[in-house]
Formats: sequence, C-alpha cells, structure tokens
Amino acid sequence: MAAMDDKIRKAGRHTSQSEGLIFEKSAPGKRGIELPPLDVPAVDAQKELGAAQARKAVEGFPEVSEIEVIRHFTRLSTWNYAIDLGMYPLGSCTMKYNPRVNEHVARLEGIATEHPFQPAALSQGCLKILQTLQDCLLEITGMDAVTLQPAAGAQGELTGLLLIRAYLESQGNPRRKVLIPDSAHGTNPATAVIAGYEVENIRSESHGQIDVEKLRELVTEDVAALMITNPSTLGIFEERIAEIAEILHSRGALLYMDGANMNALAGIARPGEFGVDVMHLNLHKTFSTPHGGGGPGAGPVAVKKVLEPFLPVPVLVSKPDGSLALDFNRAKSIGRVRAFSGNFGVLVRALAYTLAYGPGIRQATEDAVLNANYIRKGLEGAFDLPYALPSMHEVVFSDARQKKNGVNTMDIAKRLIDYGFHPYTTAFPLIVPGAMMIEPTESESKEECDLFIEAMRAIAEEAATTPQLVKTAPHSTRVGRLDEVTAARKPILRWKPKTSPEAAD
Amino acid sequence: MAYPTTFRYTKEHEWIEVKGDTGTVGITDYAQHELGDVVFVELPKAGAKLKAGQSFGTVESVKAVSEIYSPVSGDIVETNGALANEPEKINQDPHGAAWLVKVKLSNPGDLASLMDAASYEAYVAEKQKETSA
Amino acid sequence: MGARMVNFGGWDMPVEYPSGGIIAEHLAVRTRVGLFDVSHMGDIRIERSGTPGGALAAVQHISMNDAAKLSIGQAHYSALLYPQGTFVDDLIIHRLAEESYLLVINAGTREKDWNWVRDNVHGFACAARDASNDYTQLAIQGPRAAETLRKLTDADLTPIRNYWFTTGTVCGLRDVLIARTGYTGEDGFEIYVPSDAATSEMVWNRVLEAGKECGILPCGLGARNTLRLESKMALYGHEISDTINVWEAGLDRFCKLEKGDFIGSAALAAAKAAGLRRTLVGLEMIDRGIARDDYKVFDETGTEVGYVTSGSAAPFLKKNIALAYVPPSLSTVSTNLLIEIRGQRLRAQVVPTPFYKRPKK
Amino acid sequence: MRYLPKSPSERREMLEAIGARSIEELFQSIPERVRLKQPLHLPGPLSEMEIIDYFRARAAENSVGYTSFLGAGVYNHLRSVVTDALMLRGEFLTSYTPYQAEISQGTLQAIFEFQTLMCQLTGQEVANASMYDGSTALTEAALMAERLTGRHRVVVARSVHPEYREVLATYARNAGLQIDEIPFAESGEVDAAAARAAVSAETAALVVQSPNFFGVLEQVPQLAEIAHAREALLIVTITEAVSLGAVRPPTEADIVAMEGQSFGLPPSYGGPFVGVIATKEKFVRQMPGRLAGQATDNAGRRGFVLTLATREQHIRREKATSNICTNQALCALAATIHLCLLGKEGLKELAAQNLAKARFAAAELAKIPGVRRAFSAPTFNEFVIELPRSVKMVNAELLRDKIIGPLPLGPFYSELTKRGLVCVTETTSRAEIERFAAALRRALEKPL
Repeated sequence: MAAMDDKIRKAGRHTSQSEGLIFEKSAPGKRGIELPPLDVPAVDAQKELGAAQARKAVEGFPEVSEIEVIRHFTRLSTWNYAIDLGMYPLGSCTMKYNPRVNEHVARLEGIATEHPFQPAALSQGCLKILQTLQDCLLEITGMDAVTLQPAAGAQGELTGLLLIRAYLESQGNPRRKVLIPDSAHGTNPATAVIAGYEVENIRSESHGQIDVEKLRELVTEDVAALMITNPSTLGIFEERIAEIAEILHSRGALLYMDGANMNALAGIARPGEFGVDVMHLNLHKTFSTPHGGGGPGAGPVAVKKVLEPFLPVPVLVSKPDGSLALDFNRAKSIGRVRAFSGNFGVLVRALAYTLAYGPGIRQATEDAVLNANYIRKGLEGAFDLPYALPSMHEVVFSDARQKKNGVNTMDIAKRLIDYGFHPYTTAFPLIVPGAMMIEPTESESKEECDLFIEAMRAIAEEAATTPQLVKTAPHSTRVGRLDEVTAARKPILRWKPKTSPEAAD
Repeated sequence: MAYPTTFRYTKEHEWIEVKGDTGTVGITDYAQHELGDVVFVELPKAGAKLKAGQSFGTVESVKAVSEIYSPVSGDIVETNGALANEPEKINQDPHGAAWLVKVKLSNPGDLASLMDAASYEAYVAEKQKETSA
Repeated sequence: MGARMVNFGGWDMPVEYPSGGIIAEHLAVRTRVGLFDVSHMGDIRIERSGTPGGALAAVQHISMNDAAKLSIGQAHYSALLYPQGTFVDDLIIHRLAEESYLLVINAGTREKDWNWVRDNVHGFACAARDASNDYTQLAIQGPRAAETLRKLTDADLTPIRNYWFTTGTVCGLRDVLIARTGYTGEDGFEIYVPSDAATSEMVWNRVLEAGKECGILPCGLGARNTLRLESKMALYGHEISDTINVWEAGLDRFCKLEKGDFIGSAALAAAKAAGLRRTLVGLEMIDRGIARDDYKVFDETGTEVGYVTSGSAAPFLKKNIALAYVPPSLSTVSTNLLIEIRGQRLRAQVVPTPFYKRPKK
Repeated sequence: MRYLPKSPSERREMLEAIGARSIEELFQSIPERVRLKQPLHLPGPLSEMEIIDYFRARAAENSVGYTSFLGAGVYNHLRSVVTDALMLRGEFLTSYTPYQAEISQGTLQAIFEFQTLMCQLTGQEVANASMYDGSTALTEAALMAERLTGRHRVVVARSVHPEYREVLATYARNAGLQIDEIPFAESGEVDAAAARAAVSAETAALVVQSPNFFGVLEQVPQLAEIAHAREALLIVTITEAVSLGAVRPPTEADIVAMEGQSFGLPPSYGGPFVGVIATKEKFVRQMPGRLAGQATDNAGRRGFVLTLATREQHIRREKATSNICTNQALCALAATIHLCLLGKEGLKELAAQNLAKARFAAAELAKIPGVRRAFSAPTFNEFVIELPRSVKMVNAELLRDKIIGPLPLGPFYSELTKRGLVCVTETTSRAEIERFAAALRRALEKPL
C-alpha cells in the first residue's frame, strides 16, 4: 500500500463543463471567418451555373462566432483522455508520446503547402524527405524496398497481399489460401478476403506460439502466404520464426509480417533477417505519429527484392543528374492503392521522430520492453497470466480470477478510468478469454508504471470485496456507461435541422 | 426456456417446425442467449432459395454477428417483417413471435438429419460445460 | 468482575476490564488470546414443522445468503433485509441439523429482529422461536484461542474450518456448541453454554484460567469494536441500517440474487441496474485526529460528500482509521478527502480494506 | 534521450524488481543469431533545433515563392489559425479511436457533428466518420454498391479523376468487380447516350464525378434516372467540396464519395486528407467505416458512441464490409472546425468568390490569341484551356515567372494533348491572375 504521505496522486475525477451541439448554438448572422473583399467582378451563380445547378443555401449549417467555436471545441476536448494526460496502456496500439516538433515541421511553409502535381524540379525537398524515410525504414526492417503510399496499416496489409498475389501470378499460380494464426489482428482476415484469398486459421500451441508441426501439414501448393504478427499479439516472440519462414519458402509460399508490434524490435532485430518477405509498418504506432482520435495513419510496406517490381506506382527514382523523381511507368506494378503520394504529412512526422533518435531508437525499444516486464512483475499474483513465456513490449493477463466474483475484463478496464488511466485493450487477443492486454510503451516513467500497478492491484482487491463498485464503473466520468443496444437498434447518426437540406433547393 | 418437442434443431442452433410441406425457422433460446441483445436481423426476400446447411442471413448483437444456417432446402414463402423494427423480439420470444422465415420444403428428407428436443438439450448442456470450463 | 460497564441494548456490558484496557485487550486478541462475554447476543431457532423443506424455505425467504449451500455443521454470514433491500440486521446462520437452523443476531436489535423473523416466516412449514435465554455465548478469540480451548474440551478442534462448528463437552458441560466464528478478524471460537449465571461464570473463570499461560485477557466491547473495525466488519446502526442497501455496504458477496426471490431481492436487482449512489470506503487519517461516527466528509474542493460510520485509533495498526460513505467517484484508493473534526477539516486518504488481514499460516 | 522519462538508476531499479541481471536478458526469447550485433546506420540523433533546420532546408528546395494554378483534386483554400490551434490540443491530437466512450466524448461528439455537416452538405441522409481520402472513399462506395445490388459491374465515367479510377481498378481486380468506362461529350459532361447504353441489368452502379476532373458540373438528376432505370445505383464523387456552397447537392445520388481536403486541410503534397461516404438511411448497414451515434447513459444524459460496429473488421474479421481500421478523425475534426467557422454564410461567400475568380481568370485567358476554353458546360473553380502548343513547354516558360501553370491533361488523356486544367480559388488574387495571363501571352508569343 502507498506510503501515507499526502503526495498528489493521479486525478480520479474527470470534471468538465457541459456543452451542447454546435448546431444548438447557431443564430443567423453570426460567423467565425471573414473573407477579404472580392477583387474581381462578382457573378450571379444562378446565371453562371443555371437555375438547375445553382444552390440557394446550405441549410442546417451552424452560424457561430470565432470565440464560440474556440470554446465549443475546447470544452469537447476536455472530455477526452489522451497520452498527454497519462498512461494509455492499450495493447497492440503503441500509444507513445507524440513529439510536438513533428507537428511543427509538418506545418512548415514549403512542406504543408506543396501540391502533389507540381513539377519534380520544385518538389526536391518533398522527394528527399520520402527518400530519407525510405532509407531509414529499410535500415530498421532489414528489407530491400519499400512503398510509402498506403494510408494506414490495414491498407498496408492489403498492399502487401496484393504484392504477394502479383508475384505468385508472375510465377504462374496466385494460389488460393492465406494462413492466419488465431491470435491475429481482426484486420488480417478481413484484408486477406479483400485481396481475393480464402482464410485458413492456424491454432496456436499451448504456449501461444505458432504450432510449427501443424504448419508443416497446412502449407501446400495452395497456400500463398502466412500472415503473422511478431512479436505475437500475446507479446511473445515467435522463437521458431526462421524455421517457419523456411517451411513456407520450401513450398513456394511467402511470409507476411504485420509490423504492428515493431516497437519491440526496432534496433534489436530485423524482420528482413529472419525470413520475412513482406511487412507493413504502422507509423502511428512505432513511429509516434499522433492517433488523433482515430487517424490519420500511414502503413508503408517493405519487401524483399523479388517483390520490388510489383510495388504501387509511383515509385521514387533518382535521375542521372542526382535529382529525384516519381516513376509512373512500371509494367508489373499492382497499380495505386491511394491517390497522390500517400499521407505525406504523416511521413514527415515519422521521419522527424526517426531523426530525433537515430541509432538510439534501440533505447526506446529497450525501455518499452522494460516497462512491460516491470508491470508484468507488479501484477503477477493479482491477475491470472495465461501464457508464461517471456513478454516483449506488452503483456496479456486474463480476468479468470475476478470472473469468480462476476467481474470481467471490461469492468476492470472501466474501473481503471476512475483511477485516472485509460483502459488496456480488453477481450483481445481472442485466444485468451477475458484478455487484459497491456502495452505501456517506452514513454512511461517508473512512477507512472508504479501508479498503474497500484491502481490495478487496488481494483483486484475491490473485485474481491466490493464487485458491484467495479461492475458499475466508471463513476467519475461525464457520462456513465452508455446504452449501446438502443443506439444500435434505433441509430441516431446525425442532428436534424427543422427544414431538410433538400427543401432548400 | 423449454425446447418445444414439435421442433427439430440444428447444431448451429436454428429450429424448424414443419406443418404440411412448410417449415417455420428461427434461432433457439440458447442462440439468443449467447448473442446477447439483438440489434439487427438481415433476412432474404420471399422467393429466395435456401439450401440445407447454407447461411441465408445474419443476426447481429452489439458486439457479435452470427450467420443463420438453413435447416432444410426449399423456397422462402414468407419472412418475419416485424423483426426489422423490433429485433429485441428475438431475445424475448425466440421460439414464437421471433420466427425468421417460412420455407416450402423441397426435400423433406433434410429433417432426418436434425436433432429432436431431447438430443438438442443434451447438446446444449455439453456446450455450456465447455464454456464454463 | 469489576469491569467498567455501559448499557448496551438493555444489557449492562463491560467496555473494558481493569486488568487491561482497550489497547491491551485489542493487542491480546491480535497476538495471543482474549475472552469476550457476548451473552447479550440474540439467538433464534428455526425448525421444520410439517412438510419437508419448510425450515430451509423460511430461512431462504428471510435472509440474503444462500442457505441451501449450508451443510450440517456449517455456518455463514448473512443478513435480514427489508423489501427495499436495506438492513433489518446482519447475522450468522448455523445449520444444526437437516431441518434445524440457529440464527445469531445482535443484542441491540434483538427484539426487533425476533418480531420481524416471526412475522415473515409465518406461512412457512416451520417453527421459529426466540432461544436467546437458553444460551450464554462466550467468544475466545486470537491466534492462541484453539490452544486455550483445547484444554477444556474433548472435541477435536483441528478439523473445524472457519465458519464451521461442532458440539462437544466443554468444562464438563455436554453438547456445547463450539463454532469457529468471531467478530474480531482473528481465528477463534464462540461457545454456547447454558445461560444460568452460575454456569456461565464457572466457564468464564475456567477459560481465563486455561488461557493464563497463553496470556489471555478478558475483553470488553471497546476492544470488540476496534477489532471488528480493523477487519471492516459491519456494525448495525453504523455501516448498515434500514437506510443503507447491500450494494452500498459492499456486502455483495454474501447476497445471492441467483438463489431466487427473497425479501429485498427485487429492490436489490433494481438498485443494481440503477447504479451505486454511495459506497463504503476505508479511510486513514493523514493529519492528526480521530474521525468518529457521523462526522462529515468533504472532497478537496470543500463540498460535503458523505459521512463517517465508524472511526477509531487502530491499536494494532497504530493508525487512525475510519469507515465512511462517499460517492463512488471518490472511492478510488489514494483519493484525498477532508473530515470535519470539531470544526476543523483534517486530511484523510482512501485506503484498501480490510485495514487488517489475518496473516496466512 | 529527451523523449524517454527514465534515469539510468531507475532502469537498474526496474531490472532488479523484475529479477533480470541485464536488459539483454529481456530479449533472450529472440534467437541469438537474429539479434542485431551492431547499431543501426541511421541519421541522427538530432536535437529539436536540428530537426527544424533539416525540414526548413527541405522546404526551401520546394515551391516556396511560386504562384500555383493547380487543382485536380488538391486545392489551396484559406485556412484559419483557429483550426490548427484547436487541432493541436493534446486531448484531440494524442487520443486513440474512441472505443472507450466515457472518456472519448469530445472526439465522439465532434464526429457526430462532422457526420451531420456532411449530410447537410451532400443532401444525403447519413454520412460516416470519414475514410482515408476521396479515392478510397470512391472505391469503398463501389464495393458497397456491389454488396447492395449483388451485381458485379460498375460503369465509370472517364471524367472521374484518373488516379481515383486507378485506385478503384486496383481494388476491383480482386473483388471480382468489372469496370466499364464511358466517354465524355464535347461539353465535357458524361456522354449521356453512352451511359444509357452502358448501364445494364448487370450494373451495380454508375460512377460519375461532379464537378468532374475537367471542372465541369454533371447533370446528376438525369444520370440518376439512367442508373435507376436499370435498378443500378448512382455514385457521385466530389473532389472539390467547396463547390457545394454554390452547386446543388447530388440528392438523387444513392452514394456520395467525397474528398474533404478543401475544408481546412493543407495540400501537404497529397495527404493526409479526409474522405467521406454519404448515403441513404436504408443503405447504412452496408456502409463501411466508423459511425458515431447518439446514446443515453443510465442517468439519462446524452452521449455518443461508436455504433453499428458489427460492420467492422474487428468484429466480422473475414466477413467485414471493409478492412478499414483507422479513419481520419483528426482531419475530420479539422474539417468540422473549419466549417463551423465558415458557417452557412461563410461557405456560400467562399464558393461565390471561387466562382467569380475562376470566371474572371477564364475571361482573361480567353483574350490571349490561340487560347480557348476546351469544354462548353458550366464549371465551378476549375476549367480546361486549349493551347496552340504543348502545355509542358508553356509551363516551362511560366516557371521563369515563378508561376506553376495548368496541369497538362495529355499524360492522363491521350486525346487531350495541348489541353491544361486551370484552377483558381479565393486565395488567388486578381493581380496573380493578371500576371499569369500576361506571362502566358508572352510564352505563346515566343517563336518555337
């Protein structure tokens, strides 16, 4: 138990001001932006576009002043939890500190202002940024080539599988199946299907590792690839990874790695060196670009030499004169997965992050793994640990003990909110019933880890003595648990004005 | 809730009650219990063809989607429109008001492979053991 | 016995004995053994009359724990509830035989409890009677309680697990009920001997005699209260009352809604859905001062948020502790609160409870 | 390292607590031979100042100081400093997807407001919480139409943004979706006759863009009639969302797939942007992407949650409507803030200024000998001009005057050599337009 000093601990309460919808503040004649006066002759839209095409007004749009907009969104912001407020131990999401300098440089004149169709001669700065980031990602992953185009991890996955399909087609047979472990992220199977593959699940063996013997049976001429996450979603490194790659390659299949957990490997080991053929990275995880409440992200895909010809267009090339350019004519390319040059703004932030660390990125990885193991140690005894193998950057407990008192992982997660923390990832991976997946990342101090451990232990105590207190949590937030059932049965997905927009036209 | 003896049951937890050449199909009390609060039901239009053992729709709860498999082959003669606005009926009265479709059987032989109430109850009991274990 | 007496529920009860004083008595129970005269406790017998199962059905109807789970020779903690899910009283229910139960209730609420039980078992195939006058109840509590009692009985105490009981000869008295129960958070026994003054005084003295080399002390209500507080055991009129429900009191684990309807169950199910309005937390004073019953509790912003139900210096923990009702939003461990003590707002902090846990052997 | 909150002694303490002798011990599950022996060869470490200097240097190698007339799906519009100030609040910037509703109400309510604004804007009934960008939104819309109709062909107008069509093609190839392209008419609009001929009983959707890639407004009601005649859906994609301040919304469309970059997001060399899918209520369960919905808590207070989640990958896994995981919440927030600032009148005025400036520019350029408008139908803030010689060569000349000229259409449409797409927004001043016209005149007067 904590020393009985009066040291300020984490705030339990989330106080905030009330605030309605912006539409409810609207009054005719108010506005928050004024335009400079028109310096050319005004035109009559009715005449220019024709009565059929001209729009009279956008009904139901708010009319508010600048200060009202500032207050509205500032108040809304205070209803959010954030990394800037405290530990955000969401397993497999890698919620690490988002350096502010990244935001600054992404907004620079000459960076934010550039148009993707401007001539290459006037884009050398942008292209150098892309080139440098590519080089860094290749050095970190040990792969041979990379595309920065995919807009997010899930799109990176799709790109990766399309590359595999294109490569296998060029070998004569795209094959039918993709193998996916039962511990995989939900995006994996969804992606495989969209890439035109059938999904076959492969069970983990008792220690949570891929069952290599089973794999040996499953890999046939029909199997295009195995999609793995390494370290797995249990936070455990696949110790027989080289052997796994070996089995696939011996049957002409490829090894795809979901790079979601790269935060456990950067500077320690390189997927390119343990048999991975294709992998995607989540720049919004390992490379610290902000999640922003759910995006934007970026999901670069790194590949081995044999897959390079199939990369999406355009690809970055250097001209004889040493300048950089985009090459759009690539006969074997799978085509585009996104317009323009990917989420450039996100790529800029990722590069700023990488430059800040340089080779020191290893220290970040070490601290991430140190934190995860420290928390694991601190919670052993209080919670059930279903898989005992060494943890890397995250640790997965289960609610098995608390279930006896009717308290499940979601209840404990919600109670964490009262202790001033964001919940960990609940009920994932699926192979752990009542999973509690904790990833502290390197951004947490020892003190923050200690407070978290203390909170979790206190909740374990409460689950045993006053379960009802835990099951009805959170008690400290603006709103309590919301009625998701009614929300889904009778969805209200928008505010409605008195007159519908159609009526105005 | 008791499992009507006039019904036949599938391993995927659908029930069917046959009168003449038409069968009424629904999901069992066990199924609705496993799903939790049902929020949406997706059913084919009347006239659609069903094949025994194949999925013909989905039932959604807040956090789960589950396929509905047809116990028999045949043509759908009627679907339960009321469920569109009141999916909760599936939780309230799975063996009655919340029937899903009525099917004109093309192969009454299909029924032979289905469980009767007693064996289904035993089957469910097994399942519950697994989950509690 | 020359003890300092107070009137407790119509009984003259010792608060402390000259030989010790509350602190010494408290420490004796935590480290050695203490003897309590708790003859004031009330006893109710419920037995089958007529159709089988009548007694169990009656007990199930009037109490919140699941008596169907009780084996013969086993007891459990439970409570009698009003229809609104609040407390008539808490109690210990012993299953004496196939269809025979002994309900041990508080002195202060003895008459109320008895009337309430009588009225509510009406209509069940059972016979209930107030057996309070049949027994004198003595509690021998502490790590060396077994050692002390062993000298006075032929019953084998070792196999008796916590909240189980047996009968045996004690001090030559046959068929004495020996229960491994107590109200101190320590290991110990409560024995039920014939209630005539002579017998109870004889047993009292024999136990003190037998306990001498274990360092036994006679203990009064004062120590009984500090001991139960350190172990977060509820006391009627403090942590539980007719205005506090089971969830608020944090007695969830003794309340078995799943066993079927009983008095108060419907209201409790509803309360569960409605969510908690207040919850019982353990407090440790940061500033110097002792919180007492009904003192006001404030949050850091100075808003009144709740009240203290029991408070005291904890002799064994050597801290000033209290139990208090506060909103769930202020229940997290290490939340800072203020308690108004004689016009002064002193700082306290939420700590895990029970404050004291018996060291595992 | 400044981002890492641990002292060496704290690291030692923690290792001791774990019972590990060294940090290496924590990595022992990684086979020795795949563990890196030497440090990575990476540039850095750089201090904050060095990082800023590095990117300033890169910025200087770009187009700073040039006046651009490029649009084509990425537009340079006014942005308020207010938007950035709010976006940079850590509570928005550094929060995760709002799965834990109780501590994500800020993001959730903002999304709900975004969905509302998108509905009002597009004249549709429901809109999602955003997609990656316009091109992926269009692709997802087509796949959605495939699911809704059970048909496997889409008819796509060639006047839809070429890169959007490339993205659609990439996805379609494996989704078993066949694409039939239809030409544009003299006017620059979709060739209605061709459309009528192409749309069949196998067609899932007719896909058009308005204003289209040439800036030309399509006649949505007529195209809807053509699609609906064969029970196909009409998908309208919009790359220049500001147009909706002046142009009638595509209410007849069944699905609108829009790019929202024009609302407060910088061009940023192509991203991140914010895609939108808006549609009819009856289609909502086949709509991909996240959705915020209104709900109440046990005390009856209004709150918001992510709803209809069963459509998404983390529940359906291989049966999901899409594999999309992230949306572009922060970009959607920027758009929401921007539109709240503009408001009803501001958006209308903004659109009117774009229209007026584009008209003025078109007129100025038309005065130059040999320069003519390529298409006759009404346009918004983009229009195609035809030049007497290669646009590429002309642009090279314009660069000397620090002007980035029209986008050459030749590379996208072999039949449209010597044609260039001009974009003029409220940010382009009259003086810049006149400078452009003068420079173009000089460039064309130059003998070849």
